Amino acid sequence: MMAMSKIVRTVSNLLYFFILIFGFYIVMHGHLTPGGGFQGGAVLASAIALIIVAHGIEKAKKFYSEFSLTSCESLGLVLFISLAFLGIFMTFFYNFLSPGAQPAIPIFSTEPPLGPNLGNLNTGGVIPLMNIAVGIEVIGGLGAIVYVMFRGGKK
Amino acid sequence: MIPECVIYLFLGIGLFFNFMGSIGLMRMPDIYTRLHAATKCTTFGSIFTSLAVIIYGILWWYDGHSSYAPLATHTIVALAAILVTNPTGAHAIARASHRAGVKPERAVVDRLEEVKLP
Amino acid sequence: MIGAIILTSVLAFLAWLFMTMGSGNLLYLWDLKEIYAGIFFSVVTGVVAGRFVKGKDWRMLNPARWFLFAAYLIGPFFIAMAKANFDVAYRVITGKIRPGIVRIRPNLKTDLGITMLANSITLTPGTLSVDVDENSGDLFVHWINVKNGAEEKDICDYKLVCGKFPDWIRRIAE
Amino acid sequence: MNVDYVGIMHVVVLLIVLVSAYLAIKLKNLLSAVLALAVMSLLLSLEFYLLHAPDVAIAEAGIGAGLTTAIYVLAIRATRHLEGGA
Amino acid sequence: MRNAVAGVALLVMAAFLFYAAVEMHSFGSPAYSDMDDYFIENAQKETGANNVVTSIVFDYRGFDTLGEATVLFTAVAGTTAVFKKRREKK
Amino acid sequence: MNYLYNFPFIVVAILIAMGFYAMMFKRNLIKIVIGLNIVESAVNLFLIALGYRKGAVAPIYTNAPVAKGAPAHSMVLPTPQALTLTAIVIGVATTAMILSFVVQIGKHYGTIDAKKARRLKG
Amino acid sequence: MSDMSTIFLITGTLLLAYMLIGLLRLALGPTVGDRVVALDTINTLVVAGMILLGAAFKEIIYIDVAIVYALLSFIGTLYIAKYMEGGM
Repeated sequence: MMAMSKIVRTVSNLLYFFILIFGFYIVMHGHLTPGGGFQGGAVLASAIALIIVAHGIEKAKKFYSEFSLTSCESLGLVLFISLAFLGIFMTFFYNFLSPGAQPAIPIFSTEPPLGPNLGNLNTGGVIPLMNIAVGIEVIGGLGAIVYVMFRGGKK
Repeated sequence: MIPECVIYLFLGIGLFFNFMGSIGLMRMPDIYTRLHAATKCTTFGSIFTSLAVIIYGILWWYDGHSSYAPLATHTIVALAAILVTNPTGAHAIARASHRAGVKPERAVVDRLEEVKLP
Repeated sequence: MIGAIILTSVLAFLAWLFMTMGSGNLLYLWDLKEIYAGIFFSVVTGVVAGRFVKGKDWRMLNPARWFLFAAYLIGPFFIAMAKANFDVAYRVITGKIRPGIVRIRPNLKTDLGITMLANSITLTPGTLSVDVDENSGDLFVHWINVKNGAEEKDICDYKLVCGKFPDWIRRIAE
Repeated sequence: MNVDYVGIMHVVVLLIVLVSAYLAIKLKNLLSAVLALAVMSLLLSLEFYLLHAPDVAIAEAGIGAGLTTAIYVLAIRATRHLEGGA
Repeated sequence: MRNAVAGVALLVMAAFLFYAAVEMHSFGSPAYSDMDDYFIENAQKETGANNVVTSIVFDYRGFDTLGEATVLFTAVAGTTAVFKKRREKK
Repeated sequence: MNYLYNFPFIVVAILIAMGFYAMMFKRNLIKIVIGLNIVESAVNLFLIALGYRKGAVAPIYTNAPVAKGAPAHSMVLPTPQALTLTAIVIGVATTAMILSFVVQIGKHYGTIDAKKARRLKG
Repeated sequence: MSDMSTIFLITGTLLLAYMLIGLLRLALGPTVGDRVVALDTINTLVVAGMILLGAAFKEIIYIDVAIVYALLSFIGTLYIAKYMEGGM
């Protein structure tokens, strides 16, 4: 399995960390700007696909394994379900951190003002945490798809 | 007044070069020359249209809307992404089609044909 | 290894700061929560992506090189790019071409230098980098209008093809 | 003069979507069909953008730009030597 | 023969689709939107998220998202199972 | 009368018809998957176009230029967007699964022509 | 700052019209490489158009879509290029 040319590899190494930090930006700001766990996870999985195609599967095997990607996926799903279970004293999927929740927990529960506000990361109750959980799941899932198809489909 | 004229000028330049890129995509004879036209002209035109938006955003920011700063900064990020990825993509396509056996049309010299690279 | 992780983290944190500019009141630009989140995710990015940055790239942290790079982008590169576009527009309209693939030897050592040169060549007058020899660093350039006499030599003089770019890039990246 | 530019954009974008979907079905070469599908996804994302759905536009962009093309190309690679493959 | 029947079926389906599309309520003015108006007015107060779409995905309709996450998990599990690496003999 | 009258819905109808044509009459299995993908995209477009409101903005309060009183009727409907959002990610995963089945069919039968693979049993 | 949405909208519409030319090359192109070039051109035009539309709608948060496209369209191009050169 050949790697691509030197120019492509260098640009991929440069772009890799930028795509990662941009994906984290999309996941973290999911409740403020367009984005969220699904979109950010897709962007991060594309970063994995970029490394696999630029360096070839032989080198990418050192950095990712099928086990790590699929366990990432399982971890995300488990986190998501347990976040849903944490609100079980009211109902399943109860947003127990939100501004209107009854036993008020003063973290993540600022009520955002109407109008332009970009920096209020600590709003939204459990929504940012669920974004992160779903993001982990989507990274693992889509990354595992590309990894496995790249490794196995050769003939 | 002057900034608006600059914005109009930049939009005009961007439109002209994007048009040239699209026309070159149709008129040129083979894939390498098409890559010349498409990559250079569309990148240059997009730089100018993005510069117009950046100037617009900075003026808006300067007018006191501090939370409108991302219009300029995010456009700069998109512009940097275009500037890095476009020529690299063109290089990848050119290399792949040379390896796939597409000869440059009307070529006077082809040194790459003589040295077989791995 | 540790150095590469720290370098990547710092770069990622700068990118994060640039993207979240205008979100709060710290220095009129940033919000404190954004900075905490940025530090956390920069460290994660550094741990994940650190091994793809080579150790030699430390030299790019020198600010003098950044200023040189900015000067290069605004000065000769932009002028050459403008010229390139008028050149291509002329050739699109008239259809006058004399293409060929020539070999040049810029004598650049680092990967970053070769990459910058290849991308500059792609965006400037009448040239498109097609392939690169991994061992010697030679570039194969598709030239839309081969000058008379340039096609006979085995290795073409790089001054004909891309002007003074290799000298600039040697100063920036090596 | 009061022209509805956004309406014109809707019409042009949807026309390009139609033509590229037609090409994706019509082209014999499977790789070309995948390229046409990528163009369709790209213009569909622009259409979502025009319909004020930036969330969906980002999802379509992130999926359609890289991953869908990658998966199709990998599947074509695995079946190209077969009869009926491209 | 089979192709002809299938073609006629396709044409009939396309005609019905076209008729339905023409007879739809006009583009740009949705007919019933009570639930969405409720979400738009109250989402920011109740959940504290600025993005209404995200608050619907993760709060009001969390069960849907749970189901979709499970479908995603199953699809990935299916793909990895199909391409499972065969154990090589040592 | 708006000249844009229901044009997106008509496009959706044509796209669905084209996708079904590819699924019914093409013989290559990958072409069939492409047809399925087109139908899926058309349904996504239909849902989003259904929730569009003329002259409205996206349902995001960050930077939304709405008056404090009644922001409803000035934002597009959010629920179809929320449905479509997850459907897109699910769509790529299921497409990958179908394509992996196609690859397995090719390995097993030695062809990815639908008719021949149907004839060769076993 | 006067309202400049209209000029941005006009520019975006013209960029869309250029996309039709790229589409013609996508339909005609004799080899796969020509079609990839057309895809690349349409990509760049769409990114430029998205930036212009974000300025025209005065929705700064829309620019994120353009960044995602500018970053990720490269990956699809790389996959197709790698398949074309026979390295896979």
